[in-house]
Amino acid sequence: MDFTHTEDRTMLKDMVARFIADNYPLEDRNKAAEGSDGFSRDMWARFAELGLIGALFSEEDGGFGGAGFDINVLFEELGRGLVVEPFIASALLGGSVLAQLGNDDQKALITDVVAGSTLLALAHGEPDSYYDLAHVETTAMSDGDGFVLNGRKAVVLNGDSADYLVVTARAAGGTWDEDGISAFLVPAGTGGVEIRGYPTIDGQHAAEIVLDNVRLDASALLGESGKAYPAVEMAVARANVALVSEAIGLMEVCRDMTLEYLRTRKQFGVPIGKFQALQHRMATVLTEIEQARSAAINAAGRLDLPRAEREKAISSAKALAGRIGRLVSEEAIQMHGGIAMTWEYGLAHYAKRLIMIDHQFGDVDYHTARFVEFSRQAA
Amino acid sequence: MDFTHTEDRTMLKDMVARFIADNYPLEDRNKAAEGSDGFSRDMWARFAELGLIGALFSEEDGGFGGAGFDINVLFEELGRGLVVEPFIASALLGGSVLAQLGNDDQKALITDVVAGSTLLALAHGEPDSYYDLAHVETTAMSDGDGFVLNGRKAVVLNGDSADYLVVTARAAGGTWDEDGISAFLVPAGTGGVEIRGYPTIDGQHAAEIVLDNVRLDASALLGESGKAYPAVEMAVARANVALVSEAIGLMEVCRDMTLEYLRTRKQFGVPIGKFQALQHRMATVLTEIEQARSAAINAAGRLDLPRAEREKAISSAKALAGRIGRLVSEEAIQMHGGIAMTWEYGLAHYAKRLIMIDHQFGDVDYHTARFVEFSRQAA
Amino acid sequence: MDLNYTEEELAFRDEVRAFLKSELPTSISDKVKTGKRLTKEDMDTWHAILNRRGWLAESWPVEHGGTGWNAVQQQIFDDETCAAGAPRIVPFGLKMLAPVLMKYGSQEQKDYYLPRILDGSDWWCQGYSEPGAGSDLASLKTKAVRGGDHYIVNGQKTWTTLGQYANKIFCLVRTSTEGKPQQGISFLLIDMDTPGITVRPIILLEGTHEVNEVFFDDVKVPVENLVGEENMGWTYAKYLLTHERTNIANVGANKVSLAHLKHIGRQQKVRGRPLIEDPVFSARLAQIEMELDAMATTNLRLLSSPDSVANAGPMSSMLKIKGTEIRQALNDLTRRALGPYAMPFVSEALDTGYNEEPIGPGYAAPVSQEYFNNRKITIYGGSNEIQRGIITKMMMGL
Amino acid sequence: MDLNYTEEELAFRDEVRAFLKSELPTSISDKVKTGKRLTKEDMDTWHAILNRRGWLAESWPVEHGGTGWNAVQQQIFDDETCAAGAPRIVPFGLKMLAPVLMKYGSQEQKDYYLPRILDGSDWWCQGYSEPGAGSDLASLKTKAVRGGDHYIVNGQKTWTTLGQYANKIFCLVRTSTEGKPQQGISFLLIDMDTPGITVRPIILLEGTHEVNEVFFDDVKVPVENLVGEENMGWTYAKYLLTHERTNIANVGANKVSLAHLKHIGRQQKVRGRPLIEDPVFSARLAQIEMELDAMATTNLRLLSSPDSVANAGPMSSMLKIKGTEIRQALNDLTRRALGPYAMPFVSEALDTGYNEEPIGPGYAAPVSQEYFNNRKITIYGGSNEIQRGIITKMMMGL
Repeated sequence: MDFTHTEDRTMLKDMVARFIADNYPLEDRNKAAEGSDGFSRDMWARFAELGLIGALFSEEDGGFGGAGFDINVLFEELGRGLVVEPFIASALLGGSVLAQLGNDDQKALITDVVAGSTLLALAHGEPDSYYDLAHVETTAMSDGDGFVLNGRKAVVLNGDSADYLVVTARAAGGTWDEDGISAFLVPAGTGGVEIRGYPTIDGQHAAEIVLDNVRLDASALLGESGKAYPAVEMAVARANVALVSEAIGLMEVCRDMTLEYLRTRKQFGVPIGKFQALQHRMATVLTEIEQARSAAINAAGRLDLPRAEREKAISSAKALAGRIGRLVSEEAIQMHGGIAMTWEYGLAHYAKRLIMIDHQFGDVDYHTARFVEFSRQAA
Repeated sequence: MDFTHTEDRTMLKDMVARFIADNYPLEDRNKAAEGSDGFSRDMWARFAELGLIGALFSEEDGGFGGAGFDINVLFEELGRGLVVEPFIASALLGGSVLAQLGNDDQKALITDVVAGSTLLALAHGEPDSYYDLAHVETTAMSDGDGFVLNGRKAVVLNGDSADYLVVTARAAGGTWDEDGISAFLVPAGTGGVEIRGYPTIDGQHAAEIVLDNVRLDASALLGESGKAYPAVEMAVARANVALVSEAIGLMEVCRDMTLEYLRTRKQFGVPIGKFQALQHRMATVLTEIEQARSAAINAAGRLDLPRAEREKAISSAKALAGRIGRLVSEEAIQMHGGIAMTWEYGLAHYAKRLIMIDHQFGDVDYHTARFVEFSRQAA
Repeated sequence: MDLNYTEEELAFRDEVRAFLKSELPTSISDKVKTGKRLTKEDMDTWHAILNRRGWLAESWPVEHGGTGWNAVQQQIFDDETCAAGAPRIVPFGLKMLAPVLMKYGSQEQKDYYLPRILDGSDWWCQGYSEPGAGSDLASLKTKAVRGGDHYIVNGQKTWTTLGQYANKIFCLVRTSTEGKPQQGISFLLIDMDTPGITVRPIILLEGTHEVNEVFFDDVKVPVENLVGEENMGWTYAKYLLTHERTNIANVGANKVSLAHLKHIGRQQKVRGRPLIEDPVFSARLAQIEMELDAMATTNLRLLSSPDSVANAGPMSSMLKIKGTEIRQALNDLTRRALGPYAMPFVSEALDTGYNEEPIGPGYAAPVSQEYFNNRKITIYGGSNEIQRGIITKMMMGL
Repeated sequence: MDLNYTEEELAFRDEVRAFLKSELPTSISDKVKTGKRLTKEDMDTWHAILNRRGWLAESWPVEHGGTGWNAVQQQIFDDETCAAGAPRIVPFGLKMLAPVLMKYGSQEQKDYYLPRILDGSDWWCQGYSEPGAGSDLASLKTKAVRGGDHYIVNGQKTWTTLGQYANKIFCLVRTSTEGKPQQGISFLLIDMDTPGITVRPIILLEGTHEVNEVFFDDVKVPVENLVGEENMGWTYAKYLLTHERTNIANVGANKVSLAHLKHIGRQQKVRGRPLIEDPVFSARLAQIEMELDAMATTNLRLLSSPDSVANAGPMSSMLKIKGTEIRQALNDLTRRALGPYAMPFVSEALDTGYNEEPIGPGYAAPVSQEYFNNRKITIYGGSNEIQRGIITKMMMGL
């Protein structure tokens, strides 16, 4: 066991932290979030130049990182910066599925993804799937050499700006079967693909996607027909490591803003940080953040273990991030009082993102139940 | 709607409060609890004289009360006094089943129960029944004119001092069926009845009872064969009104002792009640006690409504009493610090009883699930 | 004690229901039920309808045009109006200023202002908080200096809810700096049209305009607009804070919110089964319902209690805490019930006249913004921390 | 970062397991596993076995006879000893007095006392708390007055755990009343056999004798028993409080407690099915397990951190809080898992030699008393309130 980061990761962390501190003020972030893509393409290009997208892919896939702790280190800093660029959608969701399932021709695209010139998104969740990863009703029917896709995809992260969609569809099996799910690489402009983008409350973008008799060549299929589920689950596991790590960064900002406010804001003639009730609640907040951080480390460090151990760690981290993210954001707002309720003050943007992380790939209760399920499998 | 007590009940309340304040010091209570019966027979006779047992029976059954609010008012005061005498076992559990199911001959016994000269207990729960009221494995086989009982009864409140046991046993149906349960009036000395009494951690007494080929006359059957469940459920509902009301009294004592301690105990040169963290937690305790009180009122006031409405109110009150009882006792101990951990200081005896109420007839989670079940029935 | 409605109470409930059925415009109640934003006209319309029926001022005494209802009737009215989707009545004039005027105002002030509150001539807003004085109201700095027959007011108020619609504001202002900070505060009524007043919107975290800053720059206020005595404003403000007990727990609104959550729980599916059948979700829902049921009784106990004045302070603080905590628990669980569809936020979808297909289920659009917006309820009106302080201080005598 | 054990760590674990298998008497581990009370002999026996193997002083430096283990090794040892049912080592000499002596004691004190701690010649108890000074240690009143080559000690200590077995006590005493209350405290080592010392049992809420009051009536203590400098005792006591980080979270014990709860959850049946399959129960259990898993990593992070001294204060306070809260949550859920069988309490059933049939399942007897007894863990060793104060003060710089 070893609880220190490698020198490379420490350097990555410092570099990202410095870049964001110097180039990513909250006002610019909010402006980008309100733009038509929901992020800044210019900033995305700069992130790519810095190698941050490549840090999320392994060397054999054309990157120079890609391990759990690479995700962990990078996303803590992205969280501190409240970064809206599509790291998760393009590199971790779309990119991970592509890297796992794609043949050499298909994987050639990763070079452009790492360069930032091509954007991916994973069109997997559906209107009725809630958080259930195996729930796929969209169908993929064989049609000569190719396929025809029909169905709907819901809340597809950055689905409105992707050049390619990685689309899952059922080739066989029942609605909730893990087996029988296929994945396809679909250019966004393909006929029959209707994409309706919209903002989310935390300043991201997502899309509802209708697939209406979408005809695809055989070359669109990623991996074996009906065997895509494990790759999707792994991609989501990686995205969850990113989300829980991002949550740590967000919590740290909420914590620091609140500590600063408690130190400086006066009420009844003294800094409100002198009030013991607030002190004790703040101590709880600080303690819980360390719990969330440890759970994120566990998830990052267990990403390569066998499935049940990996997924237990993922669910544990996501459940804790959900519970503690809510605690931290609600307490930060409450201890600030009214000022935290305003758009201008800034804290709320972190709080909104922190709360919404609970809605990506499963909330506290979902992951608690999932932890129980995998505990049984592991036992 | 009316939220004031009748004059009669206000008088009852005052009278009991005064009697207990004058005659029921904690040391005597603890001494009685450590005695062989787990209570004082002398005190029981005095309670009977005061009419307190009769207050728990309706006029037609030989008492002069028996409504939900009679139970509510009386048990709040019994709770404040940490009274260990067998009101619940004899009057509310055994007594209620007897009053509901007994024929005139059988019900004649109630006069002695009200007079305090005869003690009843309800032998219903079993080693594997957890809190499930319909779980009865003990069997009642017809045997000529009479019956033969076989089985085990668990944690029978005051089962070791009862003159008569009201015993439930299955005449028909499967282990968890409400239908098919019979009730019998069994003198404690009946052959084949083996009673092992023991103390409980909160100073009560209970017993494990083995029924080994217990032969009973036809006259022992209470009501119709296999139809006792509704009467048991009602008796337990009444006992639960008593328990949640007793819990209010217990909480009030914990509250008062803690408020007094916060006012007088000094740390760092000031009364610890000046520490805001403790103030805010105490405010939560006080607020929650009012919630528990309201839930107890709702349970008492809805005791005569149709089953689903009655049981929802009972489960709601019991769940709240469980949750809040734990909060109050744990916070009272924590805010006191070490002194509360001692036998001598007294608080712990209230806390122990308050926590153990959660183990009588269902804890927070059991009653929450039960509330959901009856909500579905009511919908 | 009797928890059942009497015949008279049932008859009253029927009367309220009939009134709502015939008088509450569905154009308004539809908006309320679907979480859309109300316009000023919507609010004015409903105010006028209630006033016409004489049911606007439920907690006022009859002599001032109030209903004279007892606690149970008020709760019935609250339950029924909430369930029917009636808008919340804007409380600043009716429930906050009016009780102060009735107790401390001059006869002229009562005669002039109370009818104007009822008939909607005046839309009042509240000028208590300042940037440096939120929960710590006593440290307020907005100054009123007496000069002949008027005061000159300078300073800034903030968190002025719906101030953009108001033509009047009641303010706490500092008229003296001597003594304790609580002394030297006065209670002034100010016309929003007076020269020197500027209203600036504060945009809240979900992007809405609901509260404002109000700036006072040499604003001239006639001395007859002083309520009660000079430097006694703290007493009047505190009277309101500890004695305004009508529906502080928002029982009716909480009941509707619970019913709505149950509706959503029945619609949302998890692996093909209604979410409401999930044991953990149903347990969470039941916990809130049990708390709410208890709180409703606590509320009626308080309002019916003959010795209520003695208990008003701590008990109404308890109800404020519990009512807001229950509401936030409902908002949180509702948000969570939506799963991924809690994320989309098309703000225009909440405005009158938006006709596009909703993103996800029709009930999804307002849920997350309500969750975030309602973080305010434990902050304003005396934060829950302030309420906890009141409770312990009164109960412990420290 | 690497969360996997190295080959060396795995080999060490095997070594510990083999040692426990051959050396830990089952007569002792059976008692620990079934929650029975240990005798003084049991504790002495295990102490001696560990000392013989050189594994008693895991956190001591090698030069004093410690193991020199790193953080991971200490955690492995903790996990394995707990899992095997080894008794907790009485910490007062080994973990509390020894670090103070090593840092502040004279060479003579180190040479004399440290070996006696290892070989069991001395059983130390702690004389910190007083009736008027619990969490507020600085207000202690027990006085030591210098007279020639000795101090005369008068006063009273309380909450002296296992004082009935001790032959030595280390005490904080007041040697001066000048300056702040923290000044003027000294750290004294006292022989329990000295005339004038009386030990009186305090019976705890479940009826057990575990702590004591210790009275000092003109007790003569040689000046060479003073640790460090006179009036500097507060510094030494604080050093201990904020720097004693070994296993403050009790990770190993918590893991065993969790495993035991799971075992009970599989045995207990609800409507014929194991309780552990109930969705609400299993969710509660999972929540605790997830917290514990995170805390175990927090613990190793702290112990492995090179800048650990800077973080020791707040981080070890966090671990104290979390470790005790997790333990209490386990105790609570275990109690609840028993249903009605949480009530019976036959105290004798926990003593060596009780042979009657248990009431209810065999694992039931100690559960409720452990729940009540462990209310103490958030009170003693610096209450969790004190820990929260430390955390915010250090993090906020206020």
